[in-house]
Amino acid sequence: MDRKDGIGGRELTTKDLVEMYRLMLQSRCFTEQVLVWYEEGRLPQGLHPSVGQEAVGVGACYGLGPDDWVIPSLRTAEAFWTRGVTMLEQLNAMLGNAASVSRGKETSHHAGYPERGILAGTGIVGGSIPVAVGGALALKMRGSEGVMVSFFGDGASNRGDFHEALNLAAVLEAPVVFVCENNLYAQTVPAAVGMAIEDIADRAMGYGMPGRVVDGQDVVAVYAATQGAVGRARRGEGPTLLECKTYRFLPHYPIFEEKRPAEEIERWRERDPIEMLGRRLEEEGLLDEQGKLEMEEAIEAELQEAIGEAEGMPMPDPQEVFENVYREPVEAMGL
Amino acid sequence: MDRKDGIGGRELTTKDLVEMYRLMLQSRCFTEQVLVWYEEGRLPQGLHPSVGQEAVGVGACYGLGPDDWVIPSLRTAEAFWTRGVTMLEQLNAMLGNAASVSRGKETSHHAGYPERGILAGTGIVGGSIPVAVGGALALKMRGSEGVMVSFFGDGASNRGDFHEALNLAAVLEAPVVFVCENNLYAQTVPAAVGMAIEDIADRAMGYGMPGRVVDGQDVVAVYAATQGAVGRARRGEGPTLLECKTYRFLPHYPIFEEKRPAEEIERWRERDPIEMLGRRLEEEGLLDEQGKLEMEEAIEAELQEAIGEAEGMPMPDPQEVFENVYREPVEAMGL
Amino acid sequence: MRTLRYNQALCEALRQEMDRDERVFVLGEDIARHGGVYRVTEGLLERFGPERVIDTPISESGIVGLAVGAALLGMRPVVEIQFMDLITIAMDQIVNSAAKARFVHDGALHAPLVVRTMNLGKGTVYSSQELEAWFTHVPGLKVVMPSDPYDAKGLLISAIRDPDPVIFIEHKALYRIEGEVEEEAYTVPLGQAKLPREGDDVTVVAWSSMVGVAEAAADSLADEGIGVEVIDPRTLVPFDRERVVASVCKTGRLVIVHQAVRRGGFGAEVAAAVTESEAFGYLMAPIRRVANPGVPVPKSGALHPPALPGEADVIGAVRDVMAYG
Amino acid sequence: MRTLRYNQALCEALRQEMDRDERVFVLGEDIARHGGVYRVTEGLLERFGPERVIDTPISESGIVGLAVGAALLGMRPVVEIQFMDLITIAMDQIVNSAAKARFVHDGALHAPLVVRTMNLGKGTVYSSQELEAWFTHVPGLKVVMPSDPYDAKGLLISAIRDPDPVIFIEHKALYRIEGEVEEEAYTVPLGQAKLPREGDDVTVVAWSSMVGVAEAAADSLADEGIGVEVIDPRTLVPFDRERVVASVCKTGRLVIVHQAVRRGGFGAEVAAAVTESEAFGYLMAPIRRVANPGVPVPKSGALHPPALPGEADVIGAVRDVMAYG
Ligand SMILES: Cc1ncc(C[n+]2csc(CCOP(=O)(O)OP(=O)(O)O)c2C)c(N)n1
Ligand SMILES: Cc1ncc(C[n+]2csc(CCOP(=O)(O)OP(=O)(O)O)c2C)c(N)n1
Ligand SMILES: [Mg+2]
Ligand SMILES: [Mg+2]
Repeated sequence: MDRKDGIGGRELTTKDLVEMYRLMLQSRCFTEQVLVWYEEGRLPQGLHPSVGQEAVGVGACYGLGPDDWVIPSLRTAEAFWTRGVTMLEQLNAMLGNAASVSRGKETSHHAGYPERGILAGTGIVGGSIPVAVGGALALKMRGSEGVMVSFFGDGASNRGDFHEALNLAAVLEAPVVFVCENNLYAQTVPAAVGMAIEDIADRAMGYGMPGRVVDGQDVVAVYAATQGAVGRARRGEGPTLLECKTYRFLPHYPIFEEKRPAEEIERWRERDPIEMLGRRLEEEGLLDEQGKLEMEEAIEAELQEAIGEAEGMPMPDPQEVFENVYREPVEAMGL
Repeated sequence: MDRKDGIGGRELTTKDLVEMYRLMLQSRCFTEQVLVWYEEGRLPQGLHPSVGQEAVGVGACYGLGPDDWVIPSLRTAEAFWTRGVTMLEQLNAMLGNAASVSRGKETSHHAGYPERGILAGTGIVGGSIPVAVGGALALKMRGSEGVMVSFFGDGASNRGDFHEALNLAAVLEAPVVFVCENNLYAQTVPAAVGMAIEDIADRAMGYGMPGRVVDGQDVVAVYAATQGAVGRARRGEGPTLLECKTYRFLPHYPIFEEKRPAEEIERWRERDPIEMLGRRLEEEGLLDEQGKLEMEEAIEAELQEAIGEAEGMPMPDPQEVFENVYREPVEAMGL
Repeated sequence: MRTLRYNQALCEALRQEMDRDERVFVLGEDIARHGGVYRVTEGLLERFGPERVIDTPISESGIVGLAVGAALLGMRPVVEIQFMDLITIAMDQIVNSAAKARFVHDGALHAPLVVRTMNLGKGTVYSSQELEAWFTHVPGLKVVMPSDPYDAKGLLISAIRDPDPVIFIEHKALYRIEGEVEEEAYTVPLGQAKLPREGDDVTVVAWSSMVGVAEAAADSLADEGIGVEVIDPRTLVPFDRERVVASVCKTGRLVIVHQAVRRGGFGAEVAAAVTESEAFGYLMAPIRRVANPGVPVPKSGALHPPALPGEADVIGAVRDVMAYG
Repeated sequence: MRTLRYNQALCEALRQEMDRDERVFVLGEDIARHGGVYRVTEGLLERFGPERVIDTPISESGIVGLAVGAALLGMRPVVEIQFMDLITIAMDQIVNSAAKARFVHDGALHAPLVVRTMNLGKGTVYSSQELEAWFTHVPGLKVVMPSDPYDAKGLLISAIRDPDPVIFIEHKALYRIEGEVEEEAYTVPLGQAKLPREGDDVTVVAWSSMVGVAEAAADSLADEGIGVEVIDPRTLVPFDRERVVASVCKTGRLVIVHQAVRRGGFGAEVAAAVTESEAFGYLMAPIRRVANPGVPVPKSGALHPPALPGEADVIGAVRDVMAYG
């Protein structure tokens, strides 16, 4: 049910709210633990922490169906969890072992899980926005009911590909929802240095599509806004740009020094999306302190088991690097 | 003197209006004659006729000073005339003779005349918009009062470079004026097929700069709007996007079949920029039929003389192709 | 067999593949209403409608990216990039989104798209660059360069049916040439060279618009008693290395001809591959490349002779390698 | 002389040139506040202020285009593109706006900009591509690839002072290596190779991060009694052809080493140029290339050995060419 103001989706049940809370919590636990393991040298790489931004990916993906597709940004870990990817799978991808979805060819944040409607994004910020439009067009051409959700950051919205993709989506009426995770920084460059506007949603007008500013810390608001846009897209009414205002509580990547104003970080930490939903669940008597603790313990248990299993996996055979460059083996190329 | 509404520039005198008329007329005569010569095989190439759009280039360049720079689009022949380039010079460029500004290396619509503040645009539609921003930034850094004017079409505004350039100009407060010649078509593709919006000026909002729709058939309106924007830029108030609504009366290039609706062409022909100014000049008693005729004759005479002179010029020495690839001769590159 | 022009042969390939497989669609600038600047998509809009024949805005990067997404989700897009110089805008989408899709998804997905583009040969400085070498350097891409109408049709059909991204490079100088073309749909396999001339003295490897130039040179040289074997690889990736190596083992002399700039051109790869191969021991003369000597292609025809390789250059190079030693 | 790390040497070059010439300015992503991901621009913001040290939005095409415009109107911009794979976005501006500016203006204007970028070697699939070959194929561009701190500083100063557009390619694997670097500003001329090892048996041409690998291989091979001459061309355009040809005339054997993909790599050009040269008559064995065998660089270290060339591969290739015939 979508209202005129772009708010949509079915009414969320208690179970839904608790599950959204769990997904965000899992994301937080996973990230924090991975960063420790990375520090300890137990993982060959870190990740781009989404701590603070969990509501965006969870809210936007919750309520998507099996025919829908997403392309996560480098930071949308939540898209994976919400689409059903397990922590074990992502740990396998980070370790690059033989059990990982790409058998070691690429890492977790560029992983694709086609059977769960996840396309891998490339490492080129903004580059997957036109790809998402093409995916949406294919869904439309094939007569699928599916919708594509494209995630990217504020920084990506300054790329030419953002412009070309949104314009193409509008003229082709592609069933795509653009979810901009505006966390106010592109690596170390403040959004205010990278653009002379406040709201990226304002760019939508230049393409002839609706643009909406969404509270990216409120998972229910993100859910409702995305569902509204998904509904429009499914009905053939074209694309929407959603700008989710959010903030990452940690630096861009572990090696980056924190230079953002402490008080800015503090201010945003007061709007921790997990705590915000947690408070509501508690107030409404849906999940108490004890319930949360048990949930966290369950996640931690799964995580510890997963790392053990992931580390126990064999590594891929080095010769596999020659597979899936082309359909044919590399030697068949002659040179 | 610039008014708040973006209308600016000094009051135009009779002499100015007559000169603007003459520049537009010269452009028309030149283009029509060149197309005939091209048909006859007398010129090795045609041009992208600006017939119908003359008010844009003339209005925008008229009133620019010696420190100002422009980058014409492939169709802004008027920028050359208004900045003082002669018909002989452009014919030399079209013939690729030894007297041409690039000694045969490139043709007229990609010609640069640095001493008259004209940078050559590349053949990549939209590619010179960021270059213009960089030029503007250089002017600012060097402490010049100069302003850069960047011309491009409606089609170019769908390129990623348009987006990146306008955004960069806004954040860097570069003294640049973007003049979009919206002639409703990109080659054969209607603007309405290429974008889902009516006014390209609306895109300005996404960058945090003013955007204005201008009557591109009214040379005085274009002059005033550009001067307003130039004034802003000169005062350090940053860039402006002007969208001049216009129309080309002829196909994109001689080889293209005319498939646009006849009645659309007819409708726009009623707003011929030369006739519009001509009527005003006549009504105000500034230039009569006789005066116009004499003007046209003078242009034709200059043109006929120019082609003779241009055709009499020697061709460049073929070995010159190795010059100005680098500062050093090509052989110095070793390979 | 009836004859068709190169552009008509391409158009027929598109039409027949679109008839056969409804996943195939075409998109690009001026390809629908106008039928393509070189008429390769003529009549397709009328036959297949605007959903499958799409005029796009000027957004080269965007439309290639879009085609990749559509290909990943089951379609078979054929994009037109109006000329090679414009592909410089779309390199990220080609190199990162298209070429690596199969690899990062470890084969669970792949990107069967075709990017059609054309080398114009002589245009302005900005429309004459021949950049095939770039694509050969990128694992994951196949590179096809037909030199006549028959191959144009058969290779385009192969490219469309190929499960990997293919850069399909046409040539303006070839659009009007005529040749025999079968009416039925047929494929010319990727990776098989052809030998339009056989000979024992010198191997000349040439592709695209240079094949005809090499043939003409071979014919002139035959009169001098020099037997030139002309090899047209037809596809640069995959490359029919065996055929070239075998020929050089026979002739002991190799001249490579392309219109692209010599430095860093694909001719260097051919020369290097031969030098690395068993043909090394048979080489009787230095390998020679006939190519653009390292300048932008100028607009003025007066400046063309040193910039653009022609028949005389090929003849000169063949004579040189014959005279060596 | 004091020692500096490669990235510090680069930083010093920028600082000294910005002190010397106020037309020089730097721009790129994360270069001002953060001092660059690899700290090459560290401290510049504090010294020169935000007008000359500019953090830009993520707009690779836009910022290179902007730098071209600024260069044409008298400035000396140094742009940073955070890693080579991203330059795929900026190819139009590099190839069309920058490389051809001098030509189309017939020298009345020129575009003295430097595009600094880095090959990362091993990152993800999307951050490990080494694409120097593309730029060598484009007339108008110079291509510089320093392999140690001394050259890094001297070549960057030369690049900044050079009147033509320069693609300046650093390497992640080199940023932390230390070496002696003069305190004063100095230039290392473009186009002059150096010979970190001399030897009579085999010539090994290697650049950037592969120079150290080649040196290590040479040292091991010396123990076997094989004299390897290692040549580091330092700049690919201009290229010190004479030095390489002279060496091959002496040794009769050539191995070329680069981390980029073999097919279409610049190694092919080196091989072809030598085969075309007077060195042809001296060649005693096929030329060998040690390079990526044609795969995207995978993320998992387990898959690296066949993908990334190393010392053992160089040693193997040298032994092969020694054993030939
Ligand atoms: C086109 C491109 N430029 C630069 C980079 C290097 N880089 C990686 S992440 C990043 C910042 C992205 O910012 P944003 O889009 O806001 O996403 P966020 O990291 O904030 O989630 C940059 C500059 C890149 N990967 N791609
Ligand atoms: C990036 C790019 N794509 C395509 C072309 C081929 N082309 C040349 S002019 C043109 C149309 C340009 O339309 P517009 O920007 O509206 O300018 P107009 O010709 O209408 O003045 C096209 C598609 C090109 N030169 N550059
Ligand atoms: Mg961000
Ligand atoms: Mg137009």
